[in-house]
Amino acid sequence: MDKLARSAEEAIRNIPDGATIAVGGFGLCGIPENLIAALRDRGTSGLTIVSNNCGVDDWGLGLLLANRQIKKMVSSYVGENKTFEQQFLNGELEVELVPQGTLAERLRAGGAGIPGFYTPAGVGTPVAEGKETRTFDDRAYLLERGIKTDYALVKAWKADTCGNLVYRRTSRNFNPLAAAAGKVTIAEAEEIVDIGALDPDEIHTPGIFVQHVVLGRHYEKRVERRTTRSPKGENE
Amino acid sequence: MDKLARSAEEAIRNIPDGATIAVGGFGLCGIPENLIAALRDRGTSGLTIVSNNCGVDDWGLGLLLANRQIKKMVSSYVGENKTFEQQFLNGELEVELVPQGTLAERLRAGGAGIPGFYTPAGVGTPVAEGKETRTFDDRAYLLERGIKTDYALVKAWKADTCGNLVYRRTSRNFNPLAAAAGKVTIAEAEEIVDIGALDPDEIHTPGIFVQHVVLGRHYEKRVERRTTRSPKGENE
Amino acid sequence: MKSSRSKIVSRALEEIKSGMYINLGIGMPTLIANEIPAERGVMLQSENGLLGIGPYPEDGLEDADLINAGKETVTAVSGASCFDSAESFAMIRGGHVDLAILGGMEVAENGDLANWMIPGKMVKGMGGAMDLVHGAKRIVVIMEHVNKQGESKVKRFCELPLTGQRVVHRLITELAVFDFHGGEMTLVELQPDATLEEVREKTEAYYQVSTGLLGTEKEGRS
Amino acid sequence: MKSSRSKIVSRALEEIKSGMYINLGIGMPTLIANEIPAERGVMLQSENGLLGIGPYPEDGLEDADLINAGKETVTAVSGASCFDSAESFAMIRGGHVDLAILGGMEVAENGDLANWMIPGKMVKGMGGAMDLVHGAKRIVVIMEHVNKQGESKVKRFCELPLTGQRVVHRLITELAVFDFHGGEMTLVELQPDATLEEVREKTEAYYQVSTGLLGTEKEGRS
Repeated sequence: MDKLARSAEEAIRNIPDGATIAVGGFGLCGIPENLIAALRDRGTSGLTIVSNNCGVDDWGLGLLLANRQIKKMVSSYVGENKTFEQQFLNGELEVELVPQGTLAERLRAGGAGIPGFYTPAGVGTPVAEGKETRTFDDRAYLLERGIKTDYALVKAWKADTCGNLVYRRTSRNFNPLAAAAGKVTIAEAEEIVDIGALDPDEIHTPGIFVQHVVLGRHYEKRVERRTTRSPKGENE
Repeated sequence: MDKLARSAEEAIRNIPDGATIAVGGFGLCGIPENLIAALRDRGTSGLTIVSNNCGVDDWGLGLLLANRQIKKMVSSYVGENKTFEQQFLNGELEVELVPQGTLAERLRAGGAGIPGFYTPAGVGTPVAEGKETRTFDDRAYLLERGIKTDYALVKAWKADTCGNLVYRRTSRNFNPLAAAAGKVTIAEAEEIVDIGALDPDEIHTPGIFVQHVVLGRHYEKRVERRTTRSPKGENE
Repeated sequence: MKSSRSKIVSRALEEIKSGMYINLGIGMPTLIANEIPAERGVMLQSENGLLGIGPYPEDGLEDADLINAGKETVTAVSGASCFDSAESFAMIRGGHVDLAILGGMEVAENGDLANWMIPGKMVKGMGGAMDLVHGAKRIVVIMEHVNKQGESKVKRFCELPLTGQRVVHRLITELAVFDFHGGEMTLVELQPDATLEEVREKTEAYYQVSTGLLGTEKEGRS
Repeated sequence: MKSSRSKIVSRALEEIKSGMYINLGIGMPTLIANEIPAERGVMLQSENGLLGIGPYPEDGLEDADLINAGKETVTAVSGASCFDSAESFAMIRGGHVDLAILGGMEVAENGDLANWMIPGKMVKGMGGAMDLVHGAKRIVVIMEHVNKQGESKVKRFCELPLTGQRVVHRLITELAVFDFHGGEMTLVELQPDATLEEVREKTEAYYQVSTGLLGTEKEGRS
C-alpha cells in the first residue's frame, strides 16, 4: 500500500478545473504550502475552496486568489487579504461564510457519512437564512449539511507511506477533518517515515482517509502575528 | 487543577440511585473495572447504563446486573450474558438496542452539543420505528438524538492529575465518547503521571472532559475470547 | 469434495483486491482473514477501533487491550492505527471502507439483508451490522444457501427483521454467486460441483441468469 | 485615573475563578490572558485547537505551529493538549467551557449580541463567535460603553446583524456591570469613578438597578 507520490506537482496533477477542494490550516498555521504552490504553478482554475481562512495577499491560499484560480470560498473568516476584498467587491469571487464550529462539524459530518446535523450556532442571525430551524428540548437549532469535497489538501508533520498522519501542536486544526471529507486526499508532510515507525495510538489521521502522500520540498511556515515577551517576562 | 480522587469508592460516592451513566469499553476490553466494582459494592440502584455491551455473567457490567442495580441498558449488543436474558424476560430490565455506529455517534453528539443528526443505519428496520425518516440527495436517513448522561465511567491507560487521558490500542473504543458525554466524568487509569509528562499531541481525551481521576487498584483485564496461533503460525 | 464453508470462503477471497480496506463480519467472514495472502496488501478494519488487524497472537503473547470486533485477541500489522468508536464508524459510514464481507440469515431478491435476529431466540443486538451495510462501498454477503431444515435462505422477501434494505451487492453461497442491481438479482457464477438445476431447486428468490452462464432466462421456484 | 480599557480588564479578571476552563475572544479579551495570576489555576482554551495557552514565547523561541485563535505565537502550559477543530468546538458547543469573555460592538437589553460585522466595512466573517455564544456555560461581554461618536453601544435593540440572540450573561464596560435574566437587563455594579447618572446618560437600553445600588427603579434614556 504505497501511496508516496514523487512530488507535489505529480500529486495534484489530476485535479481538474472546477473541482471542490477542502484545504487544512488555520490562518497560515498548518497549511499545505507545497501543494498550494504546485496548484498555483499548474494554474488549475474555477476552484471552490473549503478552508477556514484564505491566506494573506502573498501566501497560502492568497496565492491562488492572486492568480484568479478560485471561484468560491467557504470559510469562517477571510479578513486578512486585500485581493480577496477586491475580487469579492468586483463580483469575481463568491463567498459562503460559515461559523467556525459549524464549518469544522460540516467537514467532519461529510467525512463521517452524516448528511445533516443540528447546531445552535447562527440561530436568529443572517446565517439562519434559508435553513430549517428546529426546537429540541426548548432550544432552537439550525439544520446544517455535511460537506464532502472532490479533493482535500492537508499538511502533516509526519506521514508514513501508507498514509497515516501525525500533526504537531495547533497545526492540526482543520487538517484531519479535511482529510476525511475529501474523496481524494493528498497529504504533504515534513517527514516521511517507514511503515511501522508510528505507534498506532499516536496516529491522528489513519491512512484509510489518505490517497496520496508527498514529502514537502521546503517549509517556510510563515507566522502571521509574531508575539513575544522579553526574557524578563514582560510582554512586547 | 488537581482532580485526583483517593479511591474508586470516593470517586463514585456521589452517584445517586436512578442516575444515567455512560460506561466505556467494548466487550470486556477497556472497561473501568475498578469503578464498576466500587459501584457494585456501594449498591447504587435503578441505574440507566449507556454502554456498547453489558459484560458477562460474572465480570464487567454483569456484576451490576447480577446485583440488580440496572434498570435499563442502552447498548448495541448484549449477547454474552445469561443474567441479562433472565432479567429481560422477567420484565425487570429495559433494553434499548442501538446500532453500534449510531450509539457511538449519539454519545459523540451529546458531548459535542449536537441534539440530533441523520444516519442511514436502521432505515427500513425495527430501529426506524417512531423516528423521523428524511431524504437527503435521494437517500433515506433517520434522525437520531445526542445522548448526554449524568455521569460517565471510563478507563484510560495513563492519566495526569488534571484529567488528560491516553488509551492503549483497542481499549480506547467508547471511552473518549463516554468521557465527553458525561456531565460528571470519572476516569480510572493504570498509571497516573505528573502534569506535563504527556505530550500535548498524544492526549486522546483532554482534561476538560474529566472531573475526577483515580488510579485503578488492580487490573484483571479479562479476555473474552482467547485466540492464539502456535509459534509455527498455525491457527488454533 | 470441499465443504460448503470452504467453498464459500475460497470464493469470497477472490473479492479481495490489492490495496483494499476491508471489514470482515463476525463468524464465517472472520475465517477469511487468515486466508488472505500477505502480498495482496490489504488492511482489515475492526469496528471496535483498529485498522490493520494482524493474525492471532502467539500463545502467551495475547494482549487484552488488542481485540477484534468478535472479542478475539489479535495482533496489529505494521502501519496499523487505533481510534475511538465514533471515528471507526466515521470510516464505515463515510464510505472509506472499500468492502465489507458479512454473514447472512436471509437475503431477498431485491438485496434486502437480515442477519441480526435469530428466530425464536432472545434478541442480542445488531452490533455494527446496520452501520456497515449502509457505509462500506461494497457489501458482499456470505452464507449457506439453505438452513438446517433445507429451506432456502435466498428468498423472495426476508421474513426476519431487516438489517438493511437493498444493501447487498453480491451474495456468495456454496452453490452460487448472485449480484444485485436496481432491486433485481442475477446469478452470475456457479460454484464448483453446483448445477443450474440445483441452484433453481434451492432458491426461493426470482433471479436472472447472466448471459455468460445460459443466456438470460427467468429463473426461480414459484 | 485608569484608562477605560484597564478598568474593563481589571473587572473582567474578577470573573475568572479557580479551576475554570476559559475561552478569551480576539482583541481586548486577549489582554486578560496576561493578567491572570498563575495561582488561580485556570486553563485557557483556544478554538484553533489548544487547551492550556501559555504566555507569549520568549523572543527567538516562536513556534509557527503553536498559535492562538488570534494567530499570535503563544506557548503551551504544562498539562496542555492539542486537538482538531471539530473536537475544539465539541468542547465549546457541548458546554464544557465554563466561561467565554468576548468583545462586543452592540449589546441589547434582552442579551442579544452583535460583534462580527463592522458597519460600512467588508464582511470578514464570524470566526468562532457564533459557536462560542451558544456553547460556553457563561458569556461575559466586555466593551466600551459608547462608540467614537459618543453613541451608546448598550442598546434597546441591536442594529447590527446579530452574533446570537439572548446569549449574554454579563456585560462589563468602563462604567458599569450589567446582568441579563429572562430578557431583562440589570445594572449590578458601578465601575470606579462612574455614577448612576453617567450610566443613565450613556445607556440607550432600559435596565433595572439592583437593590444593592439604589433600590429597584426603572432606568434608561427614553
